[in-house]
Amino acid sequence: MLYRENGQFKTSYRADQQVFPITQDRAAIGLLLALAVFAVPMVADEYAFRAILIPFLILSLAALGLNILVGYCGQVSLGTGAFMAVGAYAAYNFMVRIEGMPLIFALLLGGACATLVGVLFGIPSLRIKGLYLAVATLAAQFFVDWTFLRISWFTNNSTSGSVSVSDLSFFGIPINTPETKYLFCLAIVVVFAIAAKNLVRSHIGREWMAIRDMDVAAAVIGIRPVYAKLTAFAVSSFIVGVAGALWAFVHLGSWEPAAFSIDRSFQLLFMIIIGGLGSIMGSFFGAAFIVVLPIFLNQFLPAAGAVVGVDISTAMVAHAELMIFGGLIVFFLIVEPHGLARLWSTAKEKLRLWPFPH
Amino acid sequence: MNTTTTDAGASPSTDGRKIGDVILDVQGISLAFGGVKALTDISFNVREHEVRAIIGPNGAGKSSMLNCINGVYTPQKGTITFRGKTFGHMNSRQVAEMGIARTFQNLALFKGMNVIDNLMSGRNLKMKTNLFQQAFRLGAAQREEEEHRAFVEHIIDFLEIQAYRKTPVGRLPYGLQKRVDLGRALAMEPQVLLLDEPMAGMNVEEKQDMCRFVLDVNDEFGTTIVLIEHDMSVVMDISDRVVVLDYGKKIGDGTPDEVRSNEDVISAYLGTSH
Amino acid sequence: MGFFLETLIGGLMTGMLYSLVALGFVLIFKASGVFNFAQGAMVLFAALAMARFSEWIPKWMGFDSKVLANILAFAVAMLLMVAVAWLVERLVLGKLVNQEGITLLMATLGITYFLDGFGQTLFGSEIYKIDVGLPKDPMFLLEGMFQGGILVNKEDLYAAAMAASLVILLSLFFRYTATGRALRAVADDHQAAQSIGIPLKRIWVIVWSVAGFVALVAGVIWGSKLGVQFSLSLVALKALPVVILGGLTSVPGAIIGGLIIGVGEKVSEVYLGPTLGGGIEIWFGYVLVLFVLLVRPQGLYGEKIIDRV
Amino acid sequence: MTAKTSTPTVPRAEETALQTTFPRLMLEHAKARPQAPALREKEFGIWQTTTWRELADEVAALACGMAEAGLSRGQHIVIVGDNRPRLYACMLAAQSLGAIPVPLYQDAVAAEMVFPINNAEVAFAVVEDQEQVDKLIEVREKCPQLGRIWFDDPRGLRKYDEPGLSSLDALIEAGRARHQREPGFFEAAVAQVNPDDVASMFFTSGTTGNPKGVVHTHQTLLDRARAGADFDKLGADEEVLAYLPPAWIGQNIFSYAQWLACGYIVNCPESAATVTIDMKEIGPTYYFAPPRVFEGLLTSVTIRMEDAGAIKKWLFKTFMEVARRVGPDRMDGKTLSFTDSLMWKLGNLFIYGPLRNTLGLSRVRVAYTAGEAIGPDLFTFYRSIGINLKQLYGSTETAVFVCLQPDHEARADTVGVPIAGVEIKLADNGEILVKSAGLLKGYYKNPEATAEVLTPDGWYHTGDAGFLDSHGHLKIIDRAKDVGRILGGPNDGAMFAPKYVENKLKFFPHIKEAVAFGDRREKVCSFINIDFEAVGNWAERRNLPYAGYTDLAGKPEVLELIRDCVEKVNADLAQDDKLAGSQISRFIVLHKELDADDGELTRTRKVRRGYIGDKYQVLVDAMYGGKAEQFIETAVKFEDGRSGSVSATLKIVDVKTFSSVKQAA
Repeated sequence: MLYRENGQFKTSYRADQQVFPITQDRAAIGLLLALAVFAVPMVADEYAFRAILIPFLILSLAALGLNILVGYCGQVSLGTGAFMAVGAYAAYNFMVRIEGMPLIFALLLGGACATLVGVLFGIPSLRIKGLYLAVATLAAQFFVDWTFLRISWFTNNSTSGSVSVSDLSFFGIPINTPETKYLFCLAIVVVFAIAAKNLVRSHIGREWMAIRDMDVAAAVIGIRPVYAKLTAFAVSSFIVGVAGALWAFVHLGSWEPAAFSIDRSFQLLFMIIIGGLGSIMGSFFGAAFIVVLPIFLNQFLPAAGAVVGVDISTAMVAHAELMIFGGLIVFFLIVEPHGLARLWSTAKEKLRLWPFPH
Repeated sequence: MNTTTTDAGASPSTDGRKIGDVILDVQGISLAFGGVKALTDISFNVREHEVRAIIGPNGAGKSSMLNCINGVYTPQKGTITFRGKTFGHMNSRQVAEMGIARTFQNLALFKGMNVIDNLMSGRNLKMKTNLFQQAFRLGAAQREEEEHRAFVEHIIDFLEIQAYRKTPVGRLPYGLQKRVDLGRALAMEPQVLLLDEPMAGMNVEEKQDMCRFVLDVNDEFGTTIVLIEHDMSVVMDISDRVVVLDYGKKIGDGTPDEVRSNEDVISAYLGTSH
Repeated sequence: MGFFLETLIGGLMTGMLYSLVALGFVLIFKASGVFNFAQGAMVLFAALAMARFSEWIPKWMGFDSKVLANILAFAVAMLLMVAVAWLVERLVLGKLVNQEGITLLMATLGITYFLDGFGQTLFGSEIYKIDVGLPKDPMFLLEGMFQGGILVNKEDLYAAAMAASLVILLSLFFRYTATGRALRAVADDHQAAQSIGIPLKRIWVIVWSVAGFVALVAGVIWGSKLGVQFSLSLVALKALPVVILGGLTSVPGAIIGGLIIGVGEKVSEVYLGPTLGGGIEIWFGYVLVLFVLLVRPQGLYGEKIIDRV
Repeated sequence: MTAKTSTPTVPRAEETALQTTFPRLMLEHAKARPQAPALREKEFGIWQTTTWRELADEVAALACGMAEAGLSRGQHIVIVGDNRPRLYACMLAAQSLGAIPVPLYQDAVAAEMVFPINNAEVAFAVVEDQEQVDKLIEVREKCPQLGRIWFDDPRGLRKYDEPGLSSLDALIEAGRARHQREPGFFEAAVAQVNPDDVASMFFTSGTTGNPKGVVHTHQTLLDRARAGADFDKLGADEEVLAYLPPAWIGQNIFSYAQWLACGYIVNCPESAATVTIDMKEIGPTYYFAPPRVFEGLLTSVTIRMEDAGAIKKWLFKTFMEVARRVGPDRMDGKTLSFTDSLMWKLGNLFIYGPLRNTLGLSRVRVAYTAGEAIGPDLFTFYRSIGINLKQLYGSTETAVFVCLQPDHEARADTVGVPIAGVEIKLADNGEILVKSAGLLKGYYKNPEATAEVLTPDGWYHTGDAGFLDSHGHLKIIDRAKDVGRILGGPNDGAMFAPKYVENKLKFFPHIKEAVAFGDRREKVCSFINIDFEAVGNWAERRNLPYAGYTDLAGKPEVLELIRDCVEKVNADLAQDDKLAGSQISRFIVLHKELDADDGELTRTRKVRRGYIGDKYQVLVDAMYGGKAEQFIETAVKFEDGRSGSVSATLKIVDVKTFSSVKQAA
């Protein structure tokens, strides 16, 4: 309906291969970014930053990473939390052990370490598939949890087992206010999102999807499963690792292994299922959805309860949350396995064809 | 790539190109799954530029034969010689690198991708840029994408599927999916093309089209073609030499006419319903 | 030596319980190709039901016979589990027929969350007791052989015994009853099973009910051991490696796997724990499985997978 | 004959500036803006652009090559194929040498090509692809002089060893060599071509007998092209989609003559299958289509809307209402009431805009329909959704542009005012006579035919009957020769305008073709072809089962549907006492679609009334014989060239007629 595509013809492959070939889409995305950078900081209050925006951004990043592995390469991982943890603790160690280590490098190095661990635990994927692999990745989860819990070297021998970082700065710009934190995360997320998009639309991305869709055929046209799968694990864990480091450094400030428990892994998995497997945008949808829903429920349920004269305890809200999540997962798997992203793109198609149905 | 072709209807496939020496030689291949014998001591060869058919009733082991040649299965016995190099077993990657491509009997397209990307994936061996370049679409990566896109577009033109370029392959009718499958193989610029029942499940027109494309490929790019069919009639028209398998054994080998008059073959075929 | 035997036996006993939960997985996977992550949630749910009803029923009906209360509670809980089985088939599996294993796995993750939430909404989220009168006092074996003998927890012994007998019962059920054979047929080939007139949907409900039963028993045992609380659902996470180790589709596999891991983690905990800083059992099973899989991708007793093209 | 009416000659601007030729224009563009795109063709997934510079070079090479091959001044060269940049280049090349390109219809069967080729002693041909090559080879023994055939797309031709057959690539190569040797040759050749030299020849598919070659000079074509361009202020930035057969002068004017006159951009679709997609991508600013194309579009719109959801349907209905009410006024530049204009703006947001976008008409500034009369509903539909659709009047012989509708003055029933450089007068039999600088030089090697249409004092007989209305707009009734008289019966001596009647019938979406009989008979009867797509959908919506065309056409429900249409037409005809006598009293819905391959239609899909009358004599007799039904068996040619026969027993339907308003009053 809003689309006016006449005259938007492409005279070069470069133009035809852009991420957003349609002018209106480019405009929309540009506008969105502008809002995120300029408008949001003006309107958002501290709570919005701490409770919604920053978690949303960081978890989007993690989901993005996981989506590359699960959604694009078809290798299910239940150990995402572990890779986040590795990113976080590695970054932490670089910070505390190396004098004057700049934040950004610490984050990237954290990601690098996560990559190593990710590839290590990805090796089984060369031999084992599907369910077996899923369980194998749990090994990463529990082993890593245990490591950071029990091996005090990683926590810099902190007695409490919890570690913390303070006075972060990005090339001299202090990152201490919610606003700066938000912008810092935003910047990183945007960069990674672009990079990820480029990867999945380049030949490596096609190799991943080929492995996902039909691994035998992929092998026959010369794709090496080893390479495809391990790169997927590497890229995925790198992004997830950086996200983990951000989560710890920027969002939490001080944390312990529980912050990256198996529940986190599941949460991220849900994000990409609800958001959309094999879709960059879906990762953001999913994250937004799962970050906002609990907050919404916490506000809404008690209110609703009050209306019908039942007082609803926080515990009940928590349980309701579990049930709703569970229900939604099943719902999406049955009704729209490609998640919100697919709904979005169908809606978009409809708009382009409007007023025609098809 | 040069997209000029000849019309199969107008001229038999043999003129215009000359059949060369043996390019692929299969010796004493035996394959078994657990106890089940799929292939027993199969030997035959393929000459450069020829159209070589492997026929036989369903379950005769045709597909298994193909899977041995392109490294999906590892035969227990026997060797495969390609361009003078002899292998007991190769992995699919090596086979692909040596220039052997194939299509699949029951479609093995990448459902999640559109036609262009399916064909592009056939170019992966030729794409060289590294992760980093791709992540940031640095000049090289961008250029690579464009070059290979151009190549792929020629195949799209050759197979006359312009109208479906950006359609997810899942949404295409069966006949077109088969074409895309062929296209993906062509994108590899193969020297030998293995076709696993390219006409299976097609209606008459689709079969004719497919025949034309197969012959065009063989004719235009001099691609050697090994194709499996259980539908005799099709094979006899388009192939130069035919191997006949039955229950994993070779029961005939020769020109279509020789094979047609071969007692075992006849009985094998009368024995099965077609 | 005595001490080692103690740990060994302790291990075997926990192992037996693992096998019990693992059995739940295997049953469902065989029959419906679903890797039922929700098994743990079912254990928790069943245990909660058992615990609460055994409190409530006497109150409602005004008697105080513990045994009767337990029996009734068990019956009610069992009914609940059947209901759950039926709903799962109706609302989830029935709608996901012929989907990939991974999708089904994720679906059961959804079910897990739902059951956890639902169970705690119905029955509350404190710690509850189940008392089926398992003796808590320890006993000593082979006092003649070792001085001081081997200390064994009676409760564990009974528990293990129950588990073992259940395991045997189920394998018999599979081998000798019509339903059992039907289940096996379904496991081997859905289409075929359907074509020879086996009603898939009913089979699935049955299997899930059986799994529910197993969960209930496991819940009762673990519950009476550790008390019924949310953490109970984590038993599933313990059983996962067992299943994989055993090879997903094999009942004996589940049992052997359970014993191996049970023993393995106890022994390693006791002998390596101190040096590594303890808590090894959290990951022992998984890491073990990881290595086994590298050698046998299909697990100890699973069938070999061949890709056909 | 004496002139009834006559419009004064409008003095024309830049008379002298027009003294040029196509090749010269091309060179001017190439000099003035070498990098500007001249042509685009969608190939290999993107719009491959040819700039004026590149075009000029290619033409130079081609011209030199053709000269090498012996093509010389005054010779003819046939061009057969779809709209392809290189074929356009070939026309320019030929014209640069003073030779005459003769475009032929690419969908014509081989036999149809024999006459033109021999008639113009054609020795050279440029064709698009294997399909056309095969046809020419087929006709070769009938046309021995056809020495050289060049093809654009080599696919499938590699192994042909036909004497004189070679690819355009080869030709260009040869040409480049020649160009190297004699750099001056090309410019010199171009310089020698005069505006009054013959530029092209178009064979008109006459409704009877052999086609006639209409001879046009650079001057005639360019004069009209420019006049048309001035009238609608076409500039160099127009985008045009070339999708109609180049052999048809309409297409030739819009994507060749005016292209060079204005220097705008012509875009060639990727393939017939992708035209709609390509149209949507390009979004032409200057669009031309015969009514049947607009009709097709509208039908597809209605059909696609059928499956739309309730809300969309409602929006569509409501806003199309609004459009019908206020759209035309808006287009005619009248000021709308505030609410009306607001409603229209809303509609534009929700329906019209998106509709234009999906049809690929968002950017259209000027759209023409011509070739045949357009239905009022059809015409208003497009104008009401904000597309500046206008009618034009003209023919091959007049180089198209005779009358055009000025913006804001478009009517469905007139064809506009005579444009610059056109004089019009009416003969006493009502035939329209035209004089303009764009008239044909004559029919090739056919003086008597020429004499029939061209008077010594330079008036051209259009063969159309009509008159100028009070606003000075020309109104066409029918072909002059077809205008007949009713003989006997109540309306004895009344005027019978079959085409007028047929068109009124065809304006109904359910009726595809109609053939009316009645000249020198006591009443009017008619054959009708249903529109399979439209009626088929109509039937499905009433879940009325049918097995194929013939069955559907025979359904009583369908006959009822058609009867209603016919009655409406009668009621309408009764309004005009001149035409009241042409009301239809009986009709037959034919069992097969009238088809060009069966010779029932011309290549431009005009009905061959005479031929049909003979072919279906039995039916005609049955209708006038007062029978209730009639059995018939007809031979048909199928798409794939096989031939078979269809037979059916056709009901003859009687229709109510109305007494003329005048008589009633």
